[in-house]
Amino acid sequence: MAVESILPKAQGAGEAYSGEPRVNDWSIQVATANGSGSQSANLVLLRTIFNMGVPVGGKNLFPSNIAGMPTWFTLRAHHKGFTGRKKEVDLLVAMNPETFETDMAAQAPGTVMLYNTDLKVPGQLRDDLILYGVPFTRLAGEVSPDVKLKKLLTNMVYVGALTHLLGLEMAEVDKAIRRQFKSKEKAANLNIEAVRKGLEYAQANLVKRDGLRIERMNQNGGKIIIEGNHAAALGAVFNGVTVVGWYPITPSTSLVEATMEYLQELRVEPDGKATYAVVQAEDELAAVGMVIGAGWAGARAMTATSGPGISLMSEFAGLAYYTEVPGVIFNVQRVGPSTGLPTRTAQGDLLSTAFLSHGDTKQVMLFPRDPKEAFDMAGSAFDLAERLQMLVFVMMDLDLGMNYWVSDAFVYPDKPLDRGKVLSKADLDRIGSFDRYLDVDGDGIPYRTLPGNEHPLAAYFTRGSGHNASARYSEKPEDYHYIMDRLTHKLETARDYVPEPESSDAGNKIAILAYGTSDLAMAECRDQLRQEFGIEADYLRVRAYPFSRSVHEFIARHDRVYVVDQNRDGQMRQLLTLDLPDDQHTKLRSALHYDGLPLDARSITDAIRAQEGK
Amino acid sequence: MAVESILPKAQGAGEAYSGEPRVNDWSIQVATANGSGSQSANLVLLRTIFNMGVPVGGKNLFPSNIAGMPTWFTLRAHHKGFTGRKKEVDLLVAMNPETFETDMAAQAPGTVMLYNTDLKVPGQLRDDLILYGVPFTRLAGEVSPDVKLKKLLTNMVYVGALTHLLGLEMAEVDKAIRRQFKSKEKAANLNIEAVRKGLEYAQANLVKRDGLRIERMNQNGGKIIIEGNHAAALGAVFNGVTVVGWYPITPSTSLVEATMEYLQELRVEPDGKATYAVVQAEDELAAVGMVIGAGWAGARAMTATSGPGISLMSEFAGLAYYTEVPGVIFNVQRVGPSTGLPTRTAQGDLLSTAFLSHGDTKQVMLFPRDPKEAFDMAGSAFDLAERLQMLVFVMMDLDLGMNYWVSDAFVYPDKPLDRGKVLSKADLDRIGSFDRYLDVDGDGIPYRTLPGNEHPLAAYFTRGSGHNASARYSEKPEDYHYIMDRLTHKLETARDYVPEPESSDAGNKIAILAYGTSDLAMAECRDQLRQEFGIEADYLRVRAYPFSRSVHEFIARHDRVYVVDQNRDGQMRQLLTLDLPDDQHTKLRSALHYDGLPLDARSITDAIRAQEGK
Amino acid sequence: MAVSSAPQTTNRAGLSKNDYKGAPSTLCSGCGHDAITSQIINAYYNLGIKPWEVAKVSGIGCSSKSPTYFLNRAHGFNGVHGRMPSLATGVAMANHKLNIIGVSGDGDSAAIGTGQFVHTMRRNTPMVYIIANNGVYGLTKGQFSPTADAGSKSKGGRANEQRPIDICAMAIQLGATYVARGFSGDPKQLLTLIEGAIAHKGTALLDVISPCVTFNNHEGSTKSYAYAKEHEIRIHELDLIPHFEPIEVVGEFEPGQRREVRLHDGSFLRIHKLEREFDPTSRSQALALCVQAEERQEFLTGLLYAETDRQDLISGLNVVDEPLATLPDERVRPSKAALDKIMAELM
Amino acid sequence: MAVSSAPQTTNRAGLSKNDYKGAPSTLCSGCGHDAITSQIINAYYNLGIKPWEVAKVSGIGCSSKSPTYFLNRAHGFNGVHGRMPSLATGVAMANHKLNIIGVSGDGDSAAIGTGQFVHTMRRNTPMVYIIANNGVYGLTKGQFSPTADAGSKSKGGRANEQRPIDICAMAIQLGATYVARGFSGDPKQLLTLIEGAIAHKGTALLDVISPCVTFNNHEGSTKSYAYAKEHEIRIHELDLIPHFEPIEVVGEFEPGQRREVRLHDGSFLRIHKLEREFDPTSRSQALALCVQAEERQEFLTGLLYAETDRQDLISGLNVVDEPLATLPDERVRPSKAALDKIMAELM
Ligand SMILES: Cc1ncc(C[n+]2csc(CCOP(=O)(O)OP(=O)(O)O)c2C)c(N)n1
Ligand SMILES: Cc1ncc(C[n+]2csc(CCOP(=O)(O)OP(=O)(O)O)c2C)c(N)n1
Ligand code: SF4
Ligand code: SF4
Ligand SMILES: [Mg+2]
Ligand SMILES: [Mg+2]
Repeated sequence: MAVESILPKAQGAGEAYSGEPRVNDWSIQVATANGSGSQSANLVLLRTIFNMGVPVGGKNLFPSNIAGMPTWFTLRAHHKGFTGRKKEVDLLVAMNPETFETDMAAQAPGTVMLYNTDLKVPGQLRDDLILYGVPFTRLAGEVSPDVKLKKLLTNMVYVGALTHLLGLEMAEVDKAIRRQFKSKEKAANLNIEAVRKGLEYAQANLVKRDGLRIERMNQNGGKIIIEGNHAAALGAVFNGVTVVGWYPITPSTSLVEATMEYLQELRVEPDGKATYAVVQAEDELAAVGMVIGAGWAGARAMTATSGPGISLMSEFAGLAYYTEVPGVIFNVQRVGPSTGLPTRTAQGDLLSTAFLSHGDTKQVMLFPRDPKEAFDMAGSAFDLAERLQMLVFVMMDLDLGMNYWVSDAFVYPDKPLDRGKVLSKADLDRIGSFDRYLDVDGDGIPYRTLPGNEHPLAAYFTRGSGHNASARYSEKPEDYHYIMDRLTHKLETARDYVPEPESSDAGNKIAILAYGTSDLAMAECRDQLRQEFGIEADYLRVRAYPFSRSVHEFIARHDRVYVVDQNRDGQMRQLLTLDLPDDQHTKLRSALHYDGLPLDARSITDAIRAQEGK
Repeated sequence: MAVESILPKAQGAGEAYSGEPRVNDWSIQVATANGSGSQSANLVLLRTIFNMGVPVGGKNLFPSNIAGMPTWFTLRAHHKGFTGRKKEVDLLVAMNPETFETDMAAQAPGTVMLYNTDLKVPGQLRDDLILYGVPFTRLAGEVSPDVKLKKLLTNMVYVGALTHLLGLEMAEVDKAIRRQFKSKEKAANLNIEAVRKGLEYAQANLVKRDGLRIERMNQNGGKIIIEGNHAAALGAVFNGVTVVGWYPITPSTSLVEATMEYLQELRVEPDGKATYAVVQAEDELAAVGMVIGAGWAGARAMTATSGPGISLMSEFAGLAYYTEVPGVIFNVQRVGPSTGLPTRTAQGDLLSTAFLSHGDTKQVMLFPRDPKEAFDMAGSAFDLAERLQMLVFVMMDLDLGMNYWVSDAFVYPDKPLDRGKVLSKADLDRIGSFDRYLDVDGDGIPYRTLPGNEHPLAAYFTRGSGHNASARYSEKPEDYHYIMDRLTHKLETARDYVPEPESSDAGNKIAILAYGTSDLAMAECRDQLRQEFGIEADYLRVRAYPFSRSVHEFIARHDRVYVVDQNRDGQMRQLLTLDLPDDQHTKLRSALHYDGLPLDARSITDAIRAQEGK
Repeated sequence: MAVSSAPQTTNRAGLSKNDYKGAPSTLCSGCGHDAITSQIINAYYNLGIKPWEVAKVSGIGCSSKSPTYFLNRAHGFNGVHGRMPSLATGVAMANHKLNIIGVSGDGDSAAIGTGQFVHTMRRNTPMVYIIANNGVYGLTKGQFSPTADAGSKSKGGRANEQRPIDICAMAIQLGATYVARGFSGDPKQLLTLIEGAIAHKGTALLDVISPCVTFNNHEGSTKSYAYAKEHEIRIHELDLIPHFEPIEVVGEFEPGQRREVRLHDGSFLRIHKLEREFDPTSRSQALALCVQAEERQEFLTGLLYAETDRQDLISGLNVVDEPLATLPDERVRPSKAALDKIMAELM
Repeated sequence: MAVSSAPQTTNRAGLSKNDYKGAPSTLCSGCGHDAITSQIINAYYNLGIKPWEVAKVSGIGCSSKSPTYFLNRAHGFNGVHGRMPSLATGVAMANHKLNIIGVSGDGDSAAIGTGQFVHTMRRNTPMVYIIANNGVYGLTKGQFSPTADAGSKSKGGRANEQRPIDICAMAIQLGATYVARGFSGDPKQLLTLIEGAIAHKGTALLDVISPCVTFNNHEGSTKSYAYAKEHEIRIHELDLIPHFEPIEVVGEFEPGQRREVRLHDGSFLRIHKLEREFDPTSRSQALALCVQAEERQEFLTGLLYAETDRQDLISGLNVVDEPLATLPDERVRPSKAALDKIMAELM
């Protein structure tokens, strides 16, 4: 039957469901077009489930395009907290005529499909799906005849239908909408009306023929909903960032834009003056140049970018390494190589960032897994950068940066900012000598002074060319060796300063090692391995490069370690291979996922069980 | 005794030498200031020894500066062909007052020192050296009173003194000078006169008190003297380069400048029109952009640069990888990180080049060891680039590029140029279909067409964003996988196309693995290990990355493989670690040298014997 | 060719309009860039240039997506952000028989691409260089670009504080040899300007004000459609007389009110003077006009500058007539004797 | 301060000339860059600026080495090729109390650094920006730079084919607020121009013709010492009256033959007009003068343009009075209550 011909009556018809209900364990996919305003409806859905205390996660899959192209929103609710992406869709909301057929075709038999009967789509509806048709467009039109408004409201109508089908609490939907539209009461009322339309239509016409249901839980106390980019922005603002140089690039743009908003809100003094300076640069080379110039002059400076920007920063990154200038670079990774898939997620820049720049350069990286950690690590990044006098790359990804995450609320950082080894005039008076690049403390980290320091010993000359411990130009082999070996030593010291890994080690032979957003799927993955294949695996989450010594120790305790990488080449595994003692290498296996979609547990479970011969 | 006070009489005084002569086994170091014109004298010296059939090598150690700073020229003659740099100086020619004291202080007792008694240098002469003083400046003044000319001729006077001391054939010196000054007969005569002055003075005043001597051999038949950069330039010109985009940077500048000269000489048609186009770009980003644009349009295009330029090319290098566009990039490596030591040599860009650009990018590299191979590999690079549709990086270094090398003469390349898989209109007529990124042949390498092809199927759209096998824009996971996995496959195929390693395998347990210019010191190093420590080591010279399968096989046959790297981090060892089966990793050891000077055998011998416990 | 003949179904190359089209646009509906695309299609069609003799090049941005939407039968290369000019230069060097058209944005060319833009103007690389100028970064959702006017408002209501870059003034200053400003809402003039650009040999720079209907089309923006429509001042009226069309005698203009600029392929642009006394072959007049326009905040369109006797980059390189890319081996590999001679000299 | 008082051993900061010196130069003897260095030393000394309140920044090139040779007591940063302006911008953002001086070359700023140069001019970043312009890449041994005049000969005798970039014209066009051209062989004027640049608030761009005696000082070069010496035309005579010196009454000029440009620190530049009627506060006059000079191949020196009322980048950012770099924790970390409030809103 062609969709065009479906009668309202037929849409909810059939036997009412009589099996076991599937409570708080399902995934929804909403197919729309981008620019159609479905984001609000999806957020209301997410917020409603969140407010009902059920663990939930939502992810946008959107095109690199401004308007009119297909977009999907996937939502996962799970009582055990497995809120990562799930490959299988339990409930499809089909709103986009362009992708209607392929969306429908992609589903497993028995999937629930809620669709818009007002769509003009040729072709047959599958009869092995559980179908619910609703005239979304018409219902939205009943709320407002305005064409533009109607388009937006159409999305709210499906929230109404879902409210009925899943058993969402209308009071929570109501609250979520009011929150979403904040001060705009009229808009909120219209949207609520649209939801009601959908709800009432569904109540009247749809016989519930599936088991998907929500039940209130109490899992979200003390939690917030936030995008990772906003979290990182808050982290920077609460940890003393003063200088931002940047150039827009998806998916990092919103990190800087949020930083600017928070700065304006939180960092303007009573006289209206700002404790920060932000400049939109002409490109990434200039952006990182500003960061390095500011870091050299003593400021906490940052930029945010993605792969192409990182590549462009390569020359400057080598300058910072060799001249030992601090700075923080948020790399919100997207799919490469080259422009790649700018609106898809990956962890593909580890190798190129670790070795960013020619000639024996090495860089420091942090790997936040969720908004809370993005907030915390933004702080650690500034501390580390100033402590180590290096650039610190915070390796976010699009999934973390641009999706809404349910996260633990952030804890106020009350440790003082670590401004590193900076000598004031008074210090110099006391010490009586200063050699910018000398290892005084035996940790490979020298002391520095800031421009403006009037002590006669303070001024030194910084150069990316060869220099000796006193910062004088030198091409002497022994001077070169001294600086280079001290830099190696500094990176060894860094192992003690970077965030320790998190692990759960029950003494199993097998372990999984993951980092960043992959973590979200790991509990579920380990659960699947245990439940379905009897494989008990320990777990370690790497949080920084260079690796803490405990990463080595963890691997040493295991026989086989599956390294989860969201890239083609197993880049974390490669970095581990280069870092571990040679006799540990045979332990490492790769479990890869690299198609641009957020990681799902099943992919990793499959990769591991196959290698375990199950 | 202060140098100022030395009397001519004292300079050659003492007992005549009566021990065994040291024939054709010594190193000379000439200390001058750059911009002082000593280069001609040094070349005459080199050429004279070469013409006497004795294996010889010369290396310049010069500052990153235009004039006035200390420069050293080291020359090594060795009957067994060990012409790499030697740490110990046998004969020092001290012409630079600025470094006189440190140069003198650095020598082992018993070293011969020929010095300019006209220098105004405070301090004492060492009495444990074999001293020969000659009033070089005064003697030069006798040839020409012109101040500027005198300065230049001073250098020729020491050639004269050395002619006496070493027993060079004056007829060969004469020939070498005439060749050096080509058409400028007057200049040649003046220089010959200066040499004679030095010779006669030495004959009259210097009693030979050392054993260093030259004896005619017959080792240089069929050999030439040339800088590696000129060799690579010739390779490009004889292998069909048509487009050059470049930006000057030491030590790559002379590669392009030589290319331009040879092109002008060899590639202008009778009507005066050129079969090439060279543009000096505004920076390295533009230079590589021109190469990629030209490669895309079907030309053999190249650029040459060094570390900082490579870093700047990073973004574009990823574009070429993902869009599969050919091009050749000569990376004449210098010491990094950052600006580093721009006039010193290193092999420090392997890791950053292999992983140049973000997001799972990989690049192809070739490692020429000497001018002959620079010539040959320039050709292979173009063939490979077009065959693989990739950038190919020819990893030269400053030592190879800017020093004069004695090299086998180049062999005319008579294989036709391999222009790769390009489909003409006729091909398309025949085949009837064209998918730009489809793996038709199962080797991972697709076919391409060139702009201008009028066949209706020919045109396609090239983009650095996601695309499918038909070159259409796509964000689909399966399309992304297809292209990325095919690219991996292509790199596997590349193993069969790249130059095979060279090895000498006598079934020993221990082996040395080196690449590029390190090769020059390896015969001597193996000789030292054998003679002095009884260590017999096989040898493999890697010539390309990705590695040929025979590299794996060679390593598999050995117990311990010492990887020689001219960088701090053992970058070749790291690349091997990432490529070899895990159980082979424990075999690899590093033997490192990274102080900016050309590799000497002793450093590696020491590194190996220490690790072998000897 | 604004002075065009009766409707026809094929052009002088025997091709139909369809042969000049591209894939359907995926830009926002109403985007100015699509209007430019249409005139590019018309221009190549009108001039009867074979699409496969064209190479399309672009950077990154909404504007840079355009080449997908025209001339399907031409090879296209959508490169990296801001680096279209170097790709175009490489293409020109490799195959100077190709007609090169580059499409870029104000962010692509006046921010990250400034260096390549500047040096391409200087070199006079033979190409049509179109900048679809909307004063914002469209693809990254509406940040000010360097061409945003001082005081122009963002969608969020913030005023731009920076002085704008005047792309045309820069191009003229730097040595571009055909510099014009168009408006995507003025298709007739735009078509003529593009036709002239194609007929010109050297860098033909077209700064086309092309409103971003999604992020920069609001009240307070000086790059909105409404603002541009209201403020556009054509400095003259233009016709292109293509080299293959007999010159018609037109008598309706006062003497002295008309002049012609002869282009390289034999076509010429006929300029009907309007209000201002202005000679587009004078570099200093053109620059003065730009300064004045900036001071008076005027939006001028038309041909600002044309210099038809300056050598372009490729002519200066004096290359052989055939494309370098596909010369046969024997023309790009010197003889064995040549190598032997060099070897002998080095022995 | 060309109109200077009797010789003195310390300046008003109580420092001697020695306190303004740097390490001995390692440039070729006679290099124009060293002559610029001397006048930089003199200027800071004369104005009595404390050297530790200065930050020196540069790119890569012979010219970019200069900061080592002056103001030893100032911190210096010799960055990467062409990127001095972004480092300088970062320094200005971090600590706006510093007096920033950037030294660059024509290759550094007009080739690889074009983008950063252009956008720094636009932003009016407060700094003195000196380009030691010799028409070649000195450090890489004499290739033409983009400022080499068309037709100027290389040491090897090859003529440059490219149109030159006029750094001053570009800077004026782009919005720099103090633009002057000097000549390293005209130390008196150069000193005044540098002093004026230091006193100016905003980007003060100085294009100083500075012959490369090793690679571009031959017959046929238009950047040789002899050529510049012979062809220099001072568009006016200049004096700087520093803010701390009482204005002397000078009566020797005809009325109308003199004008003053008041600078931000209260100093002013007194301009004695020479041949041309020219107002350096008019952007269009300044541009016209540049075009004319290019057409006539004139080498003009002097203050080409000054705009003293435009807001600089840092003023536009409205930052607190103290340097951002060293604000105490409590001023750069909002309160716990602020975070709690945000968390509550997100719950
Ligand atoms: C190196 C790099 N930096 C940033 C980006 C992100 N980016 C894509 S398009 C764009 C700006 C486009 O603006 P414009 O050229 O004006 O084009 P428009 O979209 O306005 O037509 C930016 C910053 C990128 N793709 N690459
Ligand atoms: C990225 C990069 N490319 C190229 C170089 C090589 N390089 C060093 S200085 C220089 C040009 C300097 O010219 P200019 O700025 O005019 O200074 P000058 O030496 O003439 O004073 C170049 C190309 C470099 N150091 N870094
Ligand atoms: S965002 Fe703006 S520039 Fe981009 S397609 Fe839409 S309207 Fe055009
Ligand atoms: S090479 Fe030229 S620019 Fe460089 S120091 Fe020497 S004279 Fe000066
Ligand atoms: Mg734009
Ligand atoms: Mg220069």
